Amino acid sequence: MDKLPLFPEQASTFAPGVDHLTYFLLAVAVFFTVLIFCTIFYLAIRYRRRSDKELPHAPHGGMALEIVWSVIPFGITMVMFTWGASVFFNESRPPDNAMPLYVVAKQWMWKIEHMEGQREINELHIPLGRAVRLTMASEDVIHSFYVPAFRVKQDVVPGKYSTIWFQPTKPGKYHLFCAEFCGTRHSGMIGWIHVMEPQDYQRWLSGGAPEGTLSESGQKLFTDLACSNCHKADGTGRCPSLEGLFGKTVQLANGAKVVADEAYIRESILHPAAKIVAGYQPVMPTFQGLVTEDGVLQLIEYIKSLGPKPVVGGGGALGK
Amino acid sequence: MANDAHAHAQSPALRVQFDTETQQKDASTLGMWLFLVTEVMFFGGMFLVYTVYRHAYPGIFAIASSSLNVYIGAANTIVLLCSSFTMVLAVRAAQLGQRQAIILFLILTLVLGGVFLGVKAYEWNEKFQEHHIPGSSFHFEGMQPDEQAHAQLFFSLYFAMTGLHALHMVIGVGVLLFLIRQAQKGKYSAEYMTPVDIGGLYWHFVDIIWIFLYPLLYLIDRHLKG
Amino acid sequence: MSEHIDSVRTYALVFAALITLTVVTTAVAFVDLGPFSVVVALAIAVCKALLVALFFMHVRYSTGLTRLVVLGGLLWLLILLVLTMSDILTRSWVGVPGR
Amino acid sequence: MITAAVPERENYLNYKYGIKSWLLTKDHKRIGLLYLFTVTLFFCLGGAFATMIRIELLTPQGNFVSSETYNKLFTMHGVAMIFFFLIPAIPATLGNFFLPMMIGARDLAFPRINLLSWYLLVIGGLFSLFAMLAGGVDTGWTFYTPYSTTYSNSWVIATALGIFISGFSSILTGLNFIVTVHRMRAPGMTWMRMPLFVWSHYATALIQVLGTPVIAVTIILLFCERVFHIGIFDPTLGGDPVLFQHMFWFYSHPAVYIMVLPAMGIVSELVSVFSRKPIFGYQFVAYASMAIAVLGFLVWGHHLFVATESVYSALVFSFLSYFVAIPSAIKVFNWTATLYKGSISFATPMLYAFGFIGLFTIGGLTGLFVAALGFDVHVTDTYFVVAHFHYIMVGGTIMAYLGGLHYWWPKITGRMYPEGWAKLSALIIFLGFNLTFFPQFILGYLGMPRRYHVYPDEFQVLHVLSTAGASVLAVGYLMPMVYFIWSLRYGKVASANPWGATGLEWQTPSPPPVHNFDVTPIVTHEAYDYSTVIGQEVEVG
Repeated sequence: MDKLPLFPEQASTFAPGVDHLTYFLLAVAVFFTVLIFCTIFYLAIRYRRRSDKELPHAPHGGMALEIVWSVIPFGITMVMFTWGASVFFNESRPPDNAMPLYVVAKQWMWKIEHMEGQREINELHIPLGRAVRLTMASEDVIHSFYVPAFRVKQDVVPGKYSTIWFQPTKPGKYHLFCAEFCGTRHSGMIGWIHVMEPQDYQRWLSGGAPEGTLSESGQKLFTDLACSNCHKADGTGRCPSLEGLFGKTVQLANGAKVVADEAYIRESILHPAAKIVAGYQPVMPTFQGLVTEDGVLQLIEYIKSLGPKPVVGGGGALGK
Repeated sequence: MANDAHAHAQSPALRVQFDTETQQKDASTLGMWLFLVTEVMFFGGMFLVYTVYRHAYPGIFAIASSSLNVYIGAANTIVLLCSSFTMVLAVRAAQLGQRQAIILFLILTLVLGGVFLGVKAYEWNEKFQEHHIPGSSFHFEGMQPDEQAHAQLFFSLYFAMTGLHALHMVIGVGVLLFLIRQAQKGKYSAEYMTPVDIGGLYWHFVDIIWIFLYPLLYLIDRHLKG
Repeated sequence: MSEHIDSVRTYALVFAALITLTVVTTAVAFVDLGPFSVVVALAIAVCKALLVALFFMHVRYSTGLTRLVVLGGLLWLLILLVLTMSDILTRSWVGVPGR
Repeated sequence: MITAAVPERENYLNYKYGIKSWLLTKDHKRIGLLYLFTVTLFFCLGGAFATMIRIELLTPQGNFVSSETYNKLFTMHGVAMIFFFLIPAIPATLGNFFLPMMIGARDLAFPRINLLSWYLLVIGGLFSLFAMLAGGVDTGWTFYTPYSTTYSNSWVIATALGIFISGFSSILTGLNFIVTVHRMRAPGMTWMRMPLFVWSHYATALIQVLGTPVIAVTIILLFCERVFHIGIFDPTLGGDPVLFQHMFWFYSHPAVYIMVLPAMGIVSELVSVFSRKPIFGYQFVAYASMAIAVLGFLVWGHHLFVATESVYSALVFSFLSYFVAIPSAIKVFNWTATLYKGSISFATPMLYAFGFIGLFTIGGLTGLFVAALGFDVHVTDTYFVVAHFHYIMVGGTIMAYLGGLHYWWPKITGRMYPEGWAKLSALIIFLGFNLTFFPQFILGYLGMPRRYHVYPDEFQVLHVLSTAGASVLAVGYLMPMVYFIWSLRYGKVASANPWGATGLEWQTPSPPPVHNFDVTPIVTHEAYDYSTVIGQEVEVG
């Protein structure tokens, strides 16, 4: 960490793409800045006022020139738009086999939970070369998960999930910042992303002694909150069975169809009346305030484990 | 130049910065229309919030809005339309310079405006008794706790929009009182009736806001409850 | 603008139309038109607003500038509604929460 | 050097004295001076906060002020500078003073409403000042919910009320300008003969009238949410915090055009007068102002690219954001083309105009950077964006504001400012500004987030450079305050038209009489026809 870095590290599959876009934007900016500055200097010196009486009769209009310097800049901006949009579109859709992780942002710390049960505060250990997808929730105000070295940022808005994904390409330790003002210790809500070789990552994974994977603690919570009284595995209870629910398309009472993703399950836990499954009565009470964001994530992990096992593929650089 | 001196001697109501009567009247009218555009954007923000949350929670908003008394709403709308009618007759009387008619119609408009506010106060009081005022005492029977919050959202928008509209009605009543007093002092004639005209524009605008508030708050998905 | 004065009859006719439209919109609201109930209610409201604006507020024979101001106001309200709803309605179309 | 006491001709300054003559004046010129005094006060206040922020950022650890205080400092810096300096500054001081004179009117259409708008700014200012003294507000000038409505325990309501009231001051000024331009132009002053200063203020007035009411209603909803917790922006009760951001930025992005359009109007005047040549492509520059005002309302979503806005909506807003950049580019190219074959004088106002064009070009081009989606995801909420909007606000608006003040000072006060000192301070401001904000572009791309009280060590060198620049900039801003006041007493007595300009405001004596024109002027020539003014003695720049 030398004393005066002038350019951030490139540590994710996005970084080169964003940096190429930056070089293009920089080139256009430098070109026009130099063009304007030199033109002004030249004209100002060349036509400086020599006597008070002189009255220049110069052309002060030209349709052709006006069209040139509005069409050409417009063309350049359209290139900027399409390039920027393509990089953005790439960043907004995680690959299907990305390793899921859960992040809970609360005033002034990042709580990160691995599938295998590891819990970390302000630290995130991830294997090299594996796409990682973070599903993030906030317990209080708006935060923003920002890793400059990966060129990614996504606000974490309370009341709904937000998703961010990246694939690290260089082992090392990278800054994690909160980029949306969130209160007194906003500048203290920082941490480190540790990108490790896959074997070091496995050793780190087995090293920690979690009290059970995420879905196991989810199952414990599922029974503690007496969800199993209604949601019976064989579907005989008053509520729909949750076997294999995750990822399935659910038919609602009002005829609409919705894919049962994390957001749907979270909403059904906190606002059950919002989407009633066809053929069932809105009897489920709300668990708003009875279960924390971590609890909801654990329940989702447990419900995921009820269904057919999602393809937990090995490593391999799938990214781009 | 000649026209400057001449203009000012013409009528006392002409402000110093204007040259002619029509210039002053056009300026005042344009000024009022621009003010009404700011009011459109002002209420527009409220309509946006209402649209967003009606889209987000259609079911609960339908049930909550059906609990409003639609007959009182309709009656109130008709009262406000009557006040608009009498207001336009007042403006017409001002154009013709009929001093007595101006005062009569302005008073009628004032009374109808008062009736509207009275009915609105009664409606709010009814809501108060039913515990539908947002805040700690809010309770909408037959709803889950999280639905209560969404119902409270509807009623907070209901009170915010009708409250803002009522506030503009109160301002309108103030304007009418001013116009009546000026008319009694014989300030308005066929040549100089701009204040009555722009007072009318303001009153009609407040009426148009209610014309949109009434269906949005009272009528949509009314058939659910029948 | 004061040279053109409408007759009381015109105002009375417009007034009557407004009252009937109010009664109609209230009655129609009780009939289940599904998604169209919103459209019908707003359409009637727009008609009433036009009647008030054109006749009562004399927009019918006012200067082009006044009409431009009225249209401008409505257009800006539309910009606010349409562009904000463009975000609200297309949320999670890409199937990813929060995108 | 005391100038000879020339026989006092009655003008708007000496026709009446006493506090009442100022506090109850209906003269647009006096109200312009009242605004000048008020906005300068708030500029000093905002500048003080900026100085403390820069001192704090000298060291990576937060050891100058606590983090609560730091959060209040950058919030109050934002509120004071934006709502009480940048938005009212040019339209309410120079605009109020010169718009009526430039179109040959005796005053604005509604003088009493003009005075009311000053009182609203002062009352709003007092509310915010009270909030600052009572303990400050720590939500950032953007007041994002749910922090501002549920979690902040600072003076949010008082500050929001202050901004709410000062918003109406802006609405009334805009309304006054539109009606004046439409209804009170002198005979012969067609739209295409109006000075570009008037065109840009007309476009600004449109934004003020159409945009400000939306933030007024947003503040009312914020007030209701914070006091009654009714869930409009509170996610636990079903509200949507992103909806607040939509309504906030619907006004706040066009607000940045309220701040920069008047500055463009000034630069159009300065470039034309000091090249002694009509502006290149008059109608293009005029319609560019209108295009900026209209397109400025379609682009606010680029502030929400990472705020869980939907992907397709982000695409639409990014696409539209590039449309609003084109008129600004047209203006810069037209100003530069005006210099061709001109007779260019390097008087201080022209130096400020050159400064504006240069820095606004950099500011505008970095705007194209942050409009590109992929790039913005990396740099939004970092110092890159801080540098971008300071290049346009400080490098653009304040440079042009100072240029306008110097250009019209002889007309306002009847005295000339000291040319030597003015050029020196212009140079100091230019250098200090670049040293302050260019390092922040690099900081931003490195990933230094905004509003950070503590930062990693590797960013310290760039922060030290930035603070050094800020102190140079502060010196640069103090100098005009000194020599402008000095010039009131000791400045050279100014003639009616020291620059050989063609505007109607220069056809009145300096300082102008109470009703501007003894006789309403008849306009016969085009906007910048210098053949009519040749032969008058001219200040050698």
